[in-house]
Amino acid sequence: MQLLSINSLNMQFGGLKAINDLGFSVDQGEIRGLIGPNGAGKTTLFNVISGVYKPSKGSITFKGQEIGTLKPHRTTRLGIVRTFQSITLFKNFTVLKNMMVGCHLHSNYSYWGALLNTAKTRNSEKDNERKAREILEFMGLTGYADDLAANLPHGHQRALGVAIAMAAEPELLLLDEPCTGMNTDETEEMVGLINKIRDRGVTIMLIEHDMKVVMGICDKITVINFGTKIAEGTPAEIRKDELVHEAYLGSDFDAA
Amino acid sequence: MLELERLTKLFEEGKITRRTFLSTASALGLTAAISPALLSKPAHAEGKVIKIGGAVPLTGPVAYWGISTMQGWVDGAAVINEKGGIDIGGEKHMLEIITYDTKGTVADARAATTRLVEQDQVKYVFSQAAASTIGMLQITEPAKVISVVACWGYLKIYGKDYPYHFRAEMSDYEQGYAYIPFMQEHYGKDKLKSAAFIGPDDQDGIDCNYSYKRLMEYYGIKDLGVEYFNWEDTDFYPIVTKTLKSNPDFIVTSPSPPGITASIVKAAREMGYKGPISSPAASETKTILEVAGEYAHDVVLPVTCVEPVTDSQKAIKARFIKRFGDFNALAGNYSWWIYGLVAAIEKAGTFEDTKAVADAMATVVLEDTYVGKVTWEGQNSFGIRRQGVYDCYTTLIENGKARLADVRYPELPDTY
Amino acid sequence: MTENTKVAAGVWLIAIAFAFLLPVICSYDKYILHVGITIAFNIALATSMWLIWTLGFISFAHAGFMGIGAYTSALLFTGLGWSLWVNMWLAAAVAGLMAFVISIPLMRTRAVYFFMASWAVGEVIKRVFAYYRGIFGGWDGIFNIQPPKLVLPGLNIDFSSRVAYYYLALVCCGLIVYVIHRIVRSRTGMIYWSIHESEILAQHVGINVLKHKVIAFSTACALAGVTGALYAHYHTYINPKTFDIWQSEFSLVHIIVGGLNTLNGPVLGATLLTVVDELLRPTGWYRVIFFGVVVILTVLFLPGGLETVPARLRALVGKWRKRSD
Amino acid sequence: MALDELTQMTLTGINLGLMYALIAIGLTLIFGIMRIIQYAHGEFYMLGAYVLYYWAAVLKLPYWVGIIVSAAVIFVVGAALQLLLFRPLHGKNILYSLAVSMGLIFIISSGGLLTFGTIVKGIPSVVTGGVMVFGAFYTYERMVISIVSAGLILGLWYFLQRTTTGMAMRAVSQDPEVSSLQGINTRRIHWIAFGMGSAMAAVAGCLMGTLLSIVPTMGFIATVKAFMIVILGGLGSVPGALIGGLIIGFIDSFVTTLVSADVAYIIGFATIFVILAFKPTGLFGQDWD
Repeated sequence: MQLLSINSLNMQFGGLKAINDLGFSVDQGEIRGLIGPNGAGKTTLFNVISGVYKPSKGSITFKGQEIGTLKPHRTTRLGIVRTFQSITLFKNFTVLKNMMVGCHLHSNYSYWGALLNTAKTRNSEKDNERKAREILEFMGLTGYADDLAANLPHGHQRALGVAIAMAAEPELLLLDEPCTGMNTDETEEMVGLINKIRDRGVTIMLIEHDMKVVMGICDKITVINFGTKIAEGTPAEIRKDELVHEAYLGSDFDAA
Repeated sequence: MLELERLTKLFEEGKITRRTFLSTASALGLTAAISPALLSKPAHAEGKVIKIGGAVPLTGPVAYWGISTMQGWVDGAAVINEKGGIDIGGEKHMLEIITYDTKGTVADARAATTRLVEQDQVKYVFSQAAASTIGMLQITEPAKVISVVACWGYLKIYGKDYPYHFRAEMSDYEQGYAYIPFMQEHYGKDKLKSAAFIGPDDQDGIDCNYSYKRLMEYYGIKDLGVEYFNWEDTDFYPIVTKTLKSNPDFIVTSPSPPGITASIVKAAREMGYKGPISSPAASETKTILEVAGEYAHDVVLPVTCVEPVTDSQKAIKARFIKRFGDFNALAGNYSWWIYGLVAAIEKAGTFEDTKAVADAMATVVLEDTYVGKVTWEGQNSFGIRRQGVYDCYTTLIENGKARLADVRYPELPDTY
Repeated sequence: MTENTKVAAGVWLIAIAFAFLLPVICSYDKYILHVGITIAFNIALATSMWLIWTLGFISFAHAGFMGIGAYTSALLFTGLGWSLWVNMWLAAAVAGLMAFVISIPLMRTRAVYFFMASWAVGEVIKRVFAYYRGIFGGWDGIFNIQPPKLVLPGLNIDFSSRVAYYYLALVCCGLIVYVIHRIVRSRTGMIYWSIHESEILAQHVGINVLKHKVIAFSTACALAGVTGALYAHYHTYINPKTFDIWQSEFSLVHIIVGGLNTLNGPVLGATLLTVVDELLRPTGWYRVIFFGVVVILTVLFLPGGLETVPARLRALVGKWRKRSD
Repeated sequence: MALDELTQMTLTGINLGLMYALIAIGLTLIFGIMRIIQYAHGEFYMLGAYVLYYWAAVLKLPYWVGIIVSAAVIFVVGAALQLLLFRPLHGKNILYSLAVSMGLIFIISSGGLLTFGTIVKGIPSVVTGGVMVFGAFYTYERMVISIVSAGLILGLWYFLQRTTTGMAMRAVSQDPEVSSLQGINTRRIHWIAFGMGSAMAAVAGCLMGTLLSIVPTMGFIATVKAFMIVILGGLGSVPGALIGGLIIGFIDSFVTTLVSADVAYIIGFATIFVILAFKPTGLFGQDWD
């Protein structure tokens, strides 16, 4: 079943075409890799899907609903949650609090309730904390719950970024280079986590430069260059694709 | 430039850490900033002391006026104390001046006055400018404290209900009865048939325009309207262009400080305007001559006595320069206030009964002050003789030179 | 409750008790009560400004909204004779509503641009009061805004008495601080700070940032409006200059010197600086220079403001102990 | 509307606009490169005018040399303040730099009133006379001031486009991280830019001070104008500051002459508000956090 489908999408900044007539779709439950050389338009695509930018032309549908014009908080509400290429956390919050902000979306909350601290609010707060701890447990971060996010080691900060996204209960999780700057062990852990997340029934779209990771966990890979799709297929198919090799000029691609 | 590079380098190499440099500098600065606060407490004189409080703007845009006001009181008190103080019923009393800053705002004036009246227990206060006066009157009148101020506005609001309130400085209105007759004599009545007004866009400008309109009506001069400028205005070309469209015979600008008066004069002359321009609030010639240069011509400055003529004026100027380092005509204009109050206290024979002092005040006449003869007038206008009226020294600037052109006591109408 | 919050609560209790006993302690000295009232106004203004800061920005229009509250209350009193008891709420409503309307275009701007746009809003508010003489009295302002009276069976308080107004200001200021405390401690406060920390991440976990910004801004401005109403009925006279950019700037100084991270900061800053300002009143220009020096020193050497002093001292003592061991 | 009046308004507008632009360009330069709000910018405008006053009116030294001296002195003062006060705040929330510059306003303007006195002063003009242009009198003084302002703006533009330091400045303004990776000494660029921006304000202060009069409180008004212009044109944009300056100059000139000063002020702010509502980063500004 198609979860997300992108049709003849265009994104233009001034004279620059960052995304040019792009189209593909993602099925429910898969891990989809999104690769391409630097500046190919991958992160821009995430920005358009999650609602940071409004597309210049074309459509994006999620579960059959057009989401091209929605703002980030609306797409998140629908179930599309993303992470960021550079580590983006609530750095001066504790890890637990980071998670609680993440959980906020799907908990009971009203301004007046919060102000008056009603019984309902207190219950909701308890639920929220429980949920937050659950996800921390799931992500293997329980031991850090009371630490400041800024004080975590790099790998755990990345993991926390994903954990916050998980707290918002995504159906489609967009991961923007989750393994950047990680050592081999950390990368392995992250790959394990991504698989675990998929097992929970979350569909994943993944931008990643580490070809080992991409080839290892993706069900299907979409390759884009200059904002256009140049290839799509299983990792094995992509490995053989002429166009892809050309685009990468044989660089890091062969290493995988 | 090289020095700077070197300094930078020292910083960057950590030879001078910014922290040490800054902390030393700031410690010095802080000490310098606070020490005058601690040292400025006046030594208490022996014997009985009458405290007089000032709630004047010492900071903010009207500080110039506030400081000039304060100087008159400080100087006067010193002179009187040197002579042994004032005599009340055979007993000598010393004067002590306490001054607080109002920043020229209403709320601060209220705080300063409350402190004077409640904590320092003063019975007499002085103030300067409309905002400080308004803040002050809410405290002084209920407490029966006499206030002597320079304030030209809010005439309708503070009427008979404010019996302890005295306005020592002549406003535009009283001055008009001296300088307009002078101008009519000097330039000829036929040459001054119409006038236009330029003033700041605030309450002071509006009040002065009100005075101006009443004067024009009294003298039968056609009023061609008013233009208000913003204190934020930097160039007066637009305002002056607009004023000149109506072709006035002369222009009144008030209350415009010297710099703005000069800019208006310069702009008007550059555009070819030939008539006289009077500025009742400037009270200063140096800036006008500096800024307007050759364009400074036919500028009429009432109540401006820059160069003393009489002996007592010369003495005041010399004293001020010795005491404060400088002297301006404005401070001269304000220098008689304390003598007016002291005369009233001596006349009343008490300083505790402010009602008696207020009654005595209205009858005080001073003969030889910096502004010549001083009386209190305004029985019909205010219900009490509240307004100080004195000889108006009018300075005239012609061809880039200033001279004292006229001295006369305002020819007030009977209804005043 | 940790040790620190216990200490903080203790300090707060002592401070509140002191504030309530102040009239007796100072034996009803009117000047000290006046300073007390001024402190209450400054605290209310600084804390409500700080509420906006919890979302990561500072509004220079804050004193302008205080002005809107003050003028609303003043005009209702002079025009219709309504007393402060009613006007206070209407002042909050009008200030909040104006803030709501203005915030919709205003919130499109971010960071520095927001700051500057709010500054323009503040100037325009002041100018509008000055320009429409017929309604707002122009630069002349509005006179004779009387303090209210409270007539209940068996109780008759005239708030033109300084002590009575002191308690009124104290209670209202206390309520404003308490409301802000509640907001900040609740989920709402957490969301606000999360926007402060990272607006983009907050958006992507489904928080409607614009909505929260608008609500927080309007709430803070409504509280400033109440402060304005109290100000007007205390001073009995208001004019546009009272609510200009400098008023906002002084509140900002209070916050920065007091501390930006918790509600203690603005309360501490507003209290201490108001007292210091009063002490320096006889010194003229040095008073302003002192303010400048204090602000710069705080920013450079005490980032986080006075509220961080206890923690710093503790750290220092700890270090010293370690060395002496 | 008569031709002479139109000419008068246009000339005044250009004159004011260029002078405003000169103040604002300094501010926008500082912002673009350091990303701080220099709220005390106008104080350098005031200090610059006083340096010229003491040079030309008190010491009676040559006027034009005085302007250069004033620019040099304020350059040093600005650069020193940057090194001492603003450098430690680099990269922190803009609120801190705002607070420091607010502190500077308090200190410099009050210190100015203590040192220079509260009395308004004037710098004697060196250029007198004028010509009639389409029925409007145009003084040589204003002409010279306009030419000098325009010349300085052009000079700055040339400096930014053609010299190594200038190009480094533009690089830092566009992307501080990348440019520091490319070997540009951003710290050096910071103090140079701060000094230059302040020096430009100082020159504007000299010119305006000669045309009008000087008083220690004049700085804040310049800050107000410069801020209006910089928001209008977009922070960090030099052409934006020039165009913004001319817009505000023309509003001041035309609206004040035809309607009133009040309305000019309100229209000025309303214009800013409307532009920001539709283009939240000003006319030519980039988006920054």
